[in-house]
Amino acid sequence: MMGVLLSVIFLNNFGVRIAIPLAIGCAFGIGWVLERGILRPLIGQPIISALLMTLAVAYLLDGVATIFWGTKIVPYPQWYPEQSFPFMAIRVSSGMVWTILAATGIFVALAFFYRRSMMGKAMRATAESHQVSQSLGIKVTRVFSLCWIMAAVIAFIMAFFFGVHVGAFRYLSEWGFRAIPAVLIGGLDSILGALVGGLLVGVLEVIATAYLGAYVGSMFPFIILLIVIIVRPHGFFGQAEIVRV
Amino acid sequence: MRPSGIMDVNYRQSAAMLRTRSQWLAVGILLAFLAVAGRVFPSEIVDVMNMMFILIVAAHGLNILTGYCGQVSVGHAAFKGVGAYSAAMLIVRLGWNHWVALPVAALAAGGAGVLFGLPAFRVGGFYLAMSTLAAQFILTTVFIFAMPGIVGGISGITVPFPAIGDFSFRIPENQYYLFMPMCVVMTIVARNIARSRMGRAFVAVRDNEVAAEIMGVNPFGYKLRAFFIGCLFAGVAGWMRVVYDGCVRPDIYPLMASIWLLGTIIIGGMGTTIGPILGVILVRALNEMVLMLSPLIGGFFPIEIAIRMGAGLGLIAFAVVVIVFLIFQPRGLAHLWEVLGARMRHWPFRYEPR
Amino acid sequence: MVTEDEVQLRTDNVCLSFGAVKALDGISLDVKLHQLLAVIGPNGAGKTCLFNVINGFYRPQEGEVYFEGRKITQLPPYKIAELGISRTFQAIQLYAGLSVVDNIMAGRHIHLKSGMVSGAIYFGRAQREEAEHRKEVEWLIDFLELTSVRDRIVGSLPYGLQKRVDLGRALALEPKLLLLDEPMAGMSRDEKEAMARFILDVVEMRGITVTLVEHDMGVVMDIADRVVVFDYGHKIADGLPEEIRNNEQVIKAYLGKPKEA
Amino acid sequence: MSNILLSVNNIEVAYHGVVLVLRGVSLEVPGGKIICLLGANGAGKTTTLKAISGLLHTEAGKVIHGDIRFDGQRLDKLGPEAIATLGIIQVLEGRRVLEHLTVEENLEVASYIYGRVHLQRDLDRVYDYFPRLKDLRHQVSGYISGGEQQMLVAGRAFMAHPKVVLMDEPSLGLAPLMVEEIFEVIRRVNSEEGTSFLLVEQNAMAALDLAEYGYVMETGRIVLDGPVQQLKGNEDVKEFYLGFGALGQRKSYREVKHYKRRKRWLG
Repeated sequence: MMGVLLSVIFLNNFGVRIAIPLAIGCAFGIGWVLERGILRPLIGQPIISALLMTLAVAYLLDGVATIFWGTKIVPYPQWYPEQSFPFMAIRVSSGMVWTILAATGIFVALAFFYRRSMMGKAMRATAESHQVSQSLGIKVTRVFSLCWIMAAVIAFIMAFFFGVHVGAFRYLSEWGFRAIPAVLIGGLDSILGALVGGLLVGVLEVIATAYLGAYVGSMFPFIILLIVIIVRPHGFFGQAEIVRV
Repeated sequence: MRPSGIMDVNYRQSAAMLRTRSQWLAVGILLAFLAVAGRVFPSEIVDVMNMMFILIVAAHGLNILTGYCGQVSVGHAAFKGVGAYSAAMLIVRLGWNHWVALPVAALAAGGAGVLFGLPAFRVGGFYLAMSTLAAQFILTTVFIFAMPGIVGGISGITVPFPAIGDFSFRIPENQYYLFMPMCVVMTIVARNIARSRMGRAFVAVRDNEVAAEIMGVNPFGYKLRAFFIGCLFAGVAGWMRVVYDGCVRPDIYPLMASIWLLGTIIIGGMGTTIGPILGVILVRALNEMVLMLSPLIGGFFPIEIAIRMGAGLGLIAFAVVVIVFLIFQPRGLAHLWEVLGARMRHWPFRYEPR
Repeated sequence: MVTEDEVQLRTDNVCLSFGAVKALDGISLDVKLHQLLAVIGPNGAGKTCLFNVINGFYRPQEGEVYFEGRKITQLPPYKIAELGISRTFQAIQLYAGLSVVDNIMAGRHIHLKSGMVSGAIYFGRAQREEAEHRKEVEWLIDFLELTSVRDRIVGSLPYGLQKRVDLGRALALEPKLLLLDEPMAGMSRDEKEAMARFILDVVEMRGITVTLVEHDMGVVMDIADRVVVFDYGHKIADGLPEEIRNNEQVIKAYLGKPKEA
Repeated sequence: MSNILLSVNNIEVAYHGVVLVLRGVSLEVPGGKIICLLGANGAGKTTTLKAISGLLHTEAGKVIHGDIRFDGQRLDKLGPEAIATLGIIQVLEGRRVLEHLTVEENLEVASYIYGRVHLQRDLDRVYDYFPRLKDLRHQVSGYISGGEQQMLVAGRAFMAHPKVVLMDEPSLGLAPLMVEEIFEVIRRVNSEEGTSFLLVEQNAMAALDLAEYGYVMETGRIVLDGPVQQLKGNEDVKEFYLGFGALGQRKSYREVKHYKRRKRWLG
């Protein structure tokens, strides 16, 4: 949400070439500040604290946005040339193509990062146990900063694409929650899972809207989510929890 | 540890809620205060207190589910909504009496809770929380879109105020004498559940499911029970909210309200009976303060920003309080209170004797 | 010598595998009433796995478990607990945030009867019941010499005492069969002595059958009536402590060369 | 003792600012030596290790008095990562493997400090100490047996080329043969690489055989210290940690029972 709003400002004022690096820089800053100031003290606390903390941060930003932008929709500038290509039976807009390309790029980069790089491994280690990671000299704080910065930057990048489709408005933070079914369906810790889950949810939502009406369509991802949680709790690609007694 | 000089002579006594004479006295004074408060304070303050009573009942429910049984729910407002909508539909569409609608509405909410608690059979923790998130989105969608002729659609249903004889629960001063006793009763019920067999089983499931199982506690069964009871409380709160507003509308029960409740019990202290009460009072009072102050602050800004100041600052204040508590006092006000007590007991020594 | 009705628990050709790894490979074992049976073997030999099969955490792919003549292989853990099998864990599984009294009280769960409604009202029956069970709990606290820490939060107690609380909670269930998974691990000699004393008292005074997994050979050889040895999911020996001590195969797989202190 | 690498000077540690766990603990670890720390549960041994490694910070514990020095540098103000980078690695109690990572990934993560330049060489070194780990290297570490996990956490510590290893209960829950193997590796690493060890252990017999110097802790204090030969001869150590009776005979757990039972009747 912040991403979309800020990128609107940058786009309106500076144009694409400056706006993109500027927004990414801002994301970097915001991610870093959030981690530093707010999430770092939570190291070693249960996951629920972190969950609630992020929600609180979301509402904090929401509050700021409410004050400065109100609840109206800010139109988003069209920053890439609008064309459309025929693809099989349908026409695909260039925005779609750009979005898909960017998303795929991010996925590949992430997958490589987690499996191969030292930092990626350190990040996975940190996810399992803060204490063990610290005992091995991994700077948990740095890992956290990086996580948040990455998350913020990716969110900002996607905001550039997303904004064009729906415009910029305050309730965008609710859209963040819509990502949750996608991620869970794919499996929480799987990059491929997120990709597949995202596509699946998107496609099914569109189909459900078309055949069953907007009413069913809008809650369809959550219905799928419920089913997946019951049938295959860790998603299609997620790791099962290891329980030893 | 408890102060020396207080001896329990039997087990019943050591399990009692109130142990000392001063505790009895304090409760007496509190009850007396509550009894007259509805007539003493100005209408606006009584109105705020009414809202607090409703929220406390809902928070007790969430506390049983999340605080005691450890099942995080981010859809509690929606369950409250189920109670509210059931009550409204029973009263308006079927012409039921308010008082008969109360238990039915509560059961309906409890039932909805059990339904969305079913994934507990396979999952727990974060995944179950997501199932309640799904409940939040699905239920609010249902409130808005499903059969507008009956459920009321976006504009909701207007519900008449209940009355006993000539005593109508229309104005805050009268509502107070309905909500206050309900809140007190529900608090006692919550406390009793917490300290009885079931409460212990909840805590057993929360703290260690494996251990719970080997002691003969069926984790799935108790999670469902927690969902049922927690949402039952939400249903009661929903009924109260219908009486308070004289209507139901879908926008009264958004995701924000669910998260607000969760934040409240964290601030108050999860897994304690006093926690939800302290949390609601603190957060609600803070909200009123912000509402009072925001015109002042808004004066420094241009008008189009100033008019949104109240809503925005309310969000910011709540978020900041939650953040501050998570960082500095993750166990909430209730724990702060205990630490203070412990400090006083071994004063002037700095540390507990070992 | 041993008649059939003295067998309290029987596992019949239990096989359990995780993927390609065979954790238990045809384990048949009789646990006799009022006996103190020790199960020993290298790490990963399947001792804990067997416990997990007995109390229902794992379902074996093959074979059955009988308790007092009744088949319990398919029952969920909480049902098995109700039948009278309780256990402790290698890694302590206590309620860290609760007091010692509350932890042990939690073990009384299956003996408490009050339902949802009477619990909510908390008057009369629920209250009386509460008091009765507290009496049992206090007896256990006294027996395990936990009196001085009864109101302490369990998480703040030293490990040795936590193990004792764990035992107390398992006993609060009033089990007929008690499974102890490494009750002595991480204890000093002094604490081990206390623990050994409690375990022997449990067998002799309360007539509870005890099966334990333990690595401290000193303890096992001194207190066990019978020793069973596992290796790679097989039972490689079964007999009196003296026989096991001198069993070539056991020495090779587990004990190492005998070293006198 | 000369050549003191690590010294703990009269530290006090409190949790949450209210519970005082250590009340004046001093000990020294000379370079290249194995030191053991004995004591009953709750005596504060693990807390001492965590105070040194800095991991206390994440558990709301704090050194409120005294200091800890490593090569003359003060440690008690540093964070756990910085201390680990200096070459002090703690092996936490209870086989804390990174469950979802494979065995080899567990080891690779530990090379974070030392860098990946010599990664393969370091891996081979650990596999040489624990040949079993080499066979298991592509297994997910959450599924290997307890003994193998203990090998893994020990091997993981060696990946970082530590100067001092703080080893917390390496023999906990291990079969006798496995205990011997782990202790043998500690001995090898000590003699081949000159790594110092501060060993917390309940298996007093094995620990005293391995170490050169020992400390005994009771309720947050050091109550006894000396070269191991001297400790082995001490009557109290014999009685409470090694299990010898008054007559110098090994006590049986069965007899202990009756003796204590009578004591309870009388008391």
